[in-house]
Amino acid sequence: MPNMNMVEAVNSAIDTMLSKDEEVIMFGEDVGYFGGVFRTSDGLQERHGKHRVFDSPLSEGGIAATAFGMGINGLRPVVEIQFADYIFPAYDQIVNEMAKVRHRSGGEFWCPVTIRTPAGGGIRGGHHHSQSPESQFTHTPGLKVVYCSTPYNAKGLLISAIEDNDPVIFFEPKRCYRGPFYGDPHNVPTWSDHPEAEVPESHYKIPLGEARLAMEGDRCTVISWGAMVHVCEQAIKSSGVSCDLIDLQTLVPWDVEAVVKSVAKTGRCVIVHEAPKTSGFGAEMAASIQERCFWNLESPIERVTGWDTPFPHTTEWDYMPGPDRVIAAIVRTQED
Amino acid sequence: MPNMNMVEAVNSAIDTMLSKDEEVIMFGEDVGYFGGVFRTSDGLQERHGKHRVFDSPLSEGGIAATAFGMGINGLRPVVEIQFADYIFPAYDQIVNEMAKVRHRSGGEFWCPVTIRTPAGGGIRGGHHHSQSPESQFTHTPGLKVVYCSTPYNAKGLLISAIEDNDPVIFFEPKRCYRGPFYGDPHNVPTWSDHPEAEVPESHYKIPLGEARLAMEGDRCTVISWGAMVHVCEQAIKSSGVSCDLIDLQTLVPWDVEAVVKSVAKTGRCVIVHEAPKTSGFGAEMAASIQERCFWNLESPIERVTGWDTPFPHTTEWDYMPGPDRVIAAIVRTQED
Amino acid sequence: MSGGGGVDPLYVPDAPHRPGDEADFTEWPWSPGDLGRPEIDCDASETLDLAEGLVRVLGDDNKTSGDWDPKLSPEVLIQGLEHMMRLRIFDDRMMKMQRTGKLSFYMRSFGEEAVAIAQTMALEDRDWLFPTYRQPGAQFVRNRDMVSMICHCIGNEMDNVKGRQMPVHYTYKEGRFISVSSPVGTQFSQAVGVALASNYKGLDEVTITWIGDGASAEGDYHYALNFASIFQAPVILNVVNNQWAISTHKNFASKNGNFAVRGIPYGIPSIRVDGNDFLALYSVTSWARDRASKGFGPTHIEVLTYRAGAHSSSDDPSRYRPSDVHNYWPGGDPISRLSEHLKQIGKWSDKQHQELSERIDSEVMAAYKEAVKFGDLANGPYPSSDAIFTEVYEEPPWHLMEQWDEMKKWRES
Amino acid sequence: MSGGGGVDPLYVPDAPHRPGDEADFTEWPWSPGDLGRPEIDCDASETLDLAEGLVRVLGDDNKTSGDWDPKLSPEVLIQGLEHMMRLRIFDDRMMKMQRTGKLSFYMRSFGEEAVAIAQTMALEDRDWLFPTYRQPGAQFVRNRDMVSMICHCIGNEMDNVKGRQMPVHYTYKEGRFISVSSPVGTQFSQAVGVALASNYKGLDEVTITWIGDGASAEGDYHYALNFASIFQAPVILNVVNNQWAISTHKNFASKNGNFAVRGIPYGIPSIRVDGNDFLALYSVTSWARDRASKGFGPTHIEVLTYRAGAHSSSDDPSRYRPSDVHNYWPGGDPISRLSEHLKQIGKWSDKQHQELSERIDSEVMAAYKEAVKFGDLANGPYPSSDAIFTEVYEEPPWHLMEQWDEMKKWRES
Ligand SMILES: Cc1ncc(C[n+]2csc(CCOP(=O)(O)OP(=O)(O)O)c2C)c(N)n1
Ligand SMILES: Cc1ncc(C[n+]2csc(CCOP(=O)(O)OP(=O)(O)O)c2C)c(N)n1
Ligand SMILES: [Mg+2]
Ligand SMILES: [Mg+2]
Repeated sequence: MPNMNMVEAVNSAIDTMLSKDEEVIMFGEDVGYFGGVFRTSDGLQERHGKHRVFDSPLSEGGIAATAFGMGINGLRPVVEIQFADYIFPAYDQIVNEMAKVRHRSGGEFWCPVTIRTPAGGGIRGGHHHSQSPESQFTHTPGLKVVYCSTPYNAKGLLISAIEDNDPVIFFEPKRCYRGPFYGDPHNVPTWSDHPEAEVPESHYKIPLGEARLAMEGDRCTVISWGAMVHVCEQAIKSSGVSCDLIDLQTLVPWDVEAVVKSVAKTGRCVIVHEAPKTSGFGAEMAASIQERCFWNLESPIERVTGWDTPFPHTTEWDYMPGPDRVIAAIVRTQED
Repeated sequence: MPNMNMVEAVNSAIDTMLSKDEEVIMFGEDVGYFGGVFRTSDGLQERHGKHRVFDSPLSEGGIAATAFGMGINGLRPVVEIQFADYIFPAYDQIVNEMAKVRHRSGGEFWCPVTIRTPAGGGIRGGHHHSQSPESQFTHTPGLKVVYCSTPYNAKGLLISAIEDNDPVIFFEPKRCYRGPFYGDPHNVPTWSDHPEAEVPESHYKIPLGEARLAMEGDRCTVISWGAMVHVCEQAIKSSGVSCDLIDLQTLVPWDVEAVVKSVAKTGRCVIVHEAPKTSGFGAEMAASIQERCFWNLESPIERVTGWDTPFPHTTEWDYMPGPDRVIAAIVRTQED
Repeated sequence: MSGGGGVDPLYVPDAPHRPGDEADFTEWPWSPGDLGRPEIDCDASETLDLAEGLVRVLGDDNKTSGDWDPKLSPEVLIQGLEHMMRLRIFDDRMMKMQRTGKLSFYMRSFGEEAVAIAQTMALEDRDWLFPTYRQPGAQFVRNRDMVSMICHCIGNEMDNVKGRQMPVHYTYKEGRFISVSSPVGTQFSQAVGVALASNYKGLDEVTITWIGDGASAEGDYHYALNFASIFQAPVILNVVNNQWAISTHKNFASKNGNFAVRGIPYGIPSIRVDGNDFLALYSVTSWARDRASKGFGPTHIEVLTYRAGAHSSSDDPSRYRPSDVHNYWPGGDPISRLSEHLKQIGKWSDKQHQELSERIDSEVMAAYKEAVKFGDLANGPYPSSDAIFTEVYEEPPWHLMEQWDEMKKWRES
Repeated sequence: MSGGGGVDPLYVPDAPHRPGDEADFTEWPWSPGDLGRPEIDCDASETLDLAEGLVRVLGDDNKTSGDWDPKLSPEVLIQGLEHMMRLRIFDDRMMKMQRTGKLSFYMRSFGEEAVAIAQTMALEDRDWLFPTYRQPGAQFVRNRDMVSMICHCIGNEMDNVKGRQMPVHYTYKEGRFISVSSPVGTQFSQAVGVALASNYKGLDEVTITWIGDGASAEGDYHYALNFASIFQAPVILNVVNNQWAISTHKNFASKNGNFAVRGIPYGIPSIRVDGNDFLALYSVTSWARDRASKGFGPTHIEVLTYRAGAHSSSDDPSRYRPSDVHNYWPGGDPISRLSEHLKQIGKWSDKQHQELSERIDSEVMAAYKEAVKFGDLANGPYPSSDAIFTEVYEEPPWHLMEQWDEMKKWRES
């Protein structure tokens, strides 16, 4: 099986779907001739034609609206928002329109659009190239929300998203495009030799709504998504505490079975995400887990998250949650 | 002291501030000549002049952007978004711009804008005139988020919001404009004779960040905001359980002291809001409370919320949380 | 040119007339003469006179004239007249239902009946309609059953939207009439995507959409013109300038009062048409359809009309404009104008008009009676609240299933 | 007119030249002759020739001509030349710093140096500048100290943005240069608010703002033109059409390649100006300032120029356009053109140019050396990470205080 980094895996997923299904079409800023600022659509225009993979005007609202219209008229558009920070001009089209059209039309129209967007920090992007706005989409019924973490799940989840008949917001942790991120900015590994970078060339799916058990243990459940999954892996290894590591993969709908089963077993839980703490998706996870596993819990559910501030540029490593903070949280859950 | 309904109280707050401070200016769709579709600015243009209270083009994004520019250049704009459902075209200007300008400019520029908007259901508005999108603003550092519930706190909080030097999103529960809402659509009281409808004509403030203890008890803490505060009051009375009822008033920053003190006392907690459950602000409250009061909790924190679906039209009473659901949640917290 | 002479405190426009004033429409762009009908492959710049002027076919003498005369048969005209009369009578009935609490809210098309009806009649049945709440009349053209329309407005058991949206938020896929959404403007940019999908599939289908003068200030208006022109979408983009956005006059939407010309710098041929002139509307729309269908891309149309009634059943326009103002609109009334024309050419009479009116009235009444059998808002029955949970997603995920169960428990208690 | 002849699969434009092609600028709007300079209280419609044509003062013979000649003194021209040269030398130094890891990222103004410099020189010091990342040169005009600019780009201890934003996101309130934000377009509509606030306060202050050809597709562009025209804001709205938005050619931003004309239907006088002609830029901007200051409202300007360099230090334009393309730009280079003009009028020599260049070079070098004393990105020191928590709000609320304490604990561990 070929080894792919996450950029290649994303590219391969779109390529696979463009080949398989004529209804699939891709557009966004700089994705056509150039192949995307992160190269995720490199070569796709040449391979599939200018009418299937093309550049769009610099307008996220227009991109979302156009995708909406194509979606309700039988296509399956995959659009790119160049940075997740720039998805907000499209927010109305996403939360008021895409999310509700199936319901509002009594099922007459639906919108099988996939919105892909690179998210998260760690590339010195400052406050407008580092945000991780997933939770701002999880509150809107009608949307599915996915956050990949490895080349393997990037491709499998993206194919599922494209084939899904509901709108899916698909976050890609840009910090992990070229390698996993273990929290040390000075040690930058690539994906080569990583088992999760063995990616089939062909079509395969990872079902939306299913979590991935990335590590198994019995003293604590660590739940994360995106780049932080690797930070958690690192932290668990260093902590010496035996932990389940749940890579949530899909945030809406999230895998309640996997989570409840694990917390029922471990009685302890740490949730880790990059986005600010207040009303991050960790809040929903913690609230739900205490509802469902209250009598199993031996200690408070911990959240390790970005601060409730904009994302900084120079001092981003004081912002991004690192293994030390995760270790400390795991240890705290063991104390009581 | 005069008795005012919530429309009059909001009007009085803006009127007071227009009189007090020349830097205050108000605009929005239909707010000028006509006085607003809910009449909250009735008479204000005539009283203060067309250049201080005026209609704007039908463009929420443009309204927010214009307010931003006025705000950083020394004015204190109060703008109205006609329905909270229509705030999303302005979302980028609010979360990427207003929220971050003080920080991104090293304190050189700031944005003392107040965005008022009628929110919530109960007026047969269907899915685009009923949403309560407060939690979608609570995740963004730099914004303050307020939700009033009575004429008295509407005026006092609104004056604080206008005088605040940070951007404030100010939600008004439209269902309560003309009377409190106890959950029974067939019994529609007005504000007259209600103690919280005694509103001073003059200037007064309710500090942002402070909750209101609406009822006092010792067996359970019920936390709510907006229209649901009255539903909770009704529910508590009917439940026969002695409860603290905390009207949060400000969601960001929320009153941690009041909440922790109460839950530490009661050991039980129910959070009630109209917005959908997943990633509603109830999630943040539950997550934070279990972090801070874990050892006090005698039972899981309950959330009573709108469903994770769009807001319906004909069957809205099967959507809106009513006293029965709150009572059942209170009772459940007492069981264990 | 206003302004001048130093710094004034913030300039704010006003409406030309307010309650108590006399209505005044001097700025109405009286057609200076007949305007030419360009080739369908014309450049945007060749349409400047059409955008600055006003395409009319029906003159004040009720006669047709000029290149734009679509030369429709009397049968087609009578059909159009009938649809418009039906819409007006239907609207009046619905308002009565609203006033008696049988439905929650209503929005009439009063004074604007010609817009969607003439324009839809000028299209093919396979063309897509992406309307606002002010174009329900298109459904009559596409043969939608009135009973089902009324059931939607009530939100009863037979509502195909299942009580989820407010009245007038129709959807009718069979007639290619796409679901109306409350946030104004969103459909305008979406329609470009609909059109491009038809194009991508190689189908000869055109999409038509409408936006209000007020809503043209939303970003979606700009997105639509931009994307449509860049990708040459087969789309007809109409700005329905009915002078008002609730209480806000179009002076807050356009400094110079002309919406049509905005299309030209985008490279989109643009036309202003008398929105109360059935024939002109039909003709301009046919032209635009032909153009789109032959691969020449979008057309931008300003439909100049007047919102004769209130914005909605919640609105009281006498608070912000003279109450009789619409009687002074130089474009007159679309129904009278078409019927006068038909009389003029000897194909219609007061008696026929009266009879048709009565026939429609009893049809509407019958439909109304049929519809309320399935429930009205005051008395029910209502659609099952199970509809809250269905079709949020293709399949309800676990958390919706859980909440659905909980809802059922409460419903049954 | 493209298109035609039936349904093609989705039309997508392209750039006029790609790597390997020969550059081709035949569509450049050669000024057909001198264009008139209208009165400042003119109507938008009177500016159509200015919007469709191209205002130039400096001809290909390096001589000035026409009504738009601002007749600036040689001192002012030399001042402008110096600012432009400083910007180019500064940019080159910063790129070197970026390549050696001393700063994280950089964006040059290469080829566009005249834009912000000439335009800002044409304004009063009390006027507000609301730029994008492509107008840092305005700061030289407002006397900003280079050391503080470099410290910002490094994001070191002396960065007045405290390491919070990426390089080139300057803010300089003393010079009324408003904080640059990454989301493109947002400043354009905000600037209208800034201008209206000045107006409201009765101050004779004008606001100028810029947006890219690419970013003009955002909703903010439409909001800006609409609000500015409706409320007659004293604002100068510039679209800097440098032909590219990263790899996306302006053919994806405008069908007919003209941005200037878009202002006219909004009722805003609109002008296209040669963005590499210092004198024309100065002149057009003075005219617009005069107009705004006298209460006649906004002006819309297309600045026609070419992004000679890469989009940013992360970009490699040879992947999407011929590498030498900018040498073929008919507008030439703004610095050469002004210096050739000065030579032409006998006020400048190669020797002076050389000397000035060397002086600036050493000034920049000195500033650079001074700036890195406060830290560079590779080696620190960095601003305190306490700056993460300050100025999020006027006062940090309790939850920020708590997290700040926690952060400190980690920082010290
Ligand atoms: C995004 C959004 N903002 C505000 C509203 C509230 N609203 C409903 S209709 C309307 C006026 C629309 O005016 P116009 O676009 O001219 O259409 P008309 O009603 O005249 O047909 C407003 C402000 C809305 N529905 N959507
Ligand atoms: C809202 C938003 N979307 C996307 C981007 C990413 N981006 C940064 S610059 C740029 C191109 C801008 O092109 P243009 O407006 O022509 O300005 P120029 O760089 O040519 O000066 C893009 C797409 C962004 N910063 N903001
Ligand atoms: Mg209107
Ligand atoms: Mg550009």
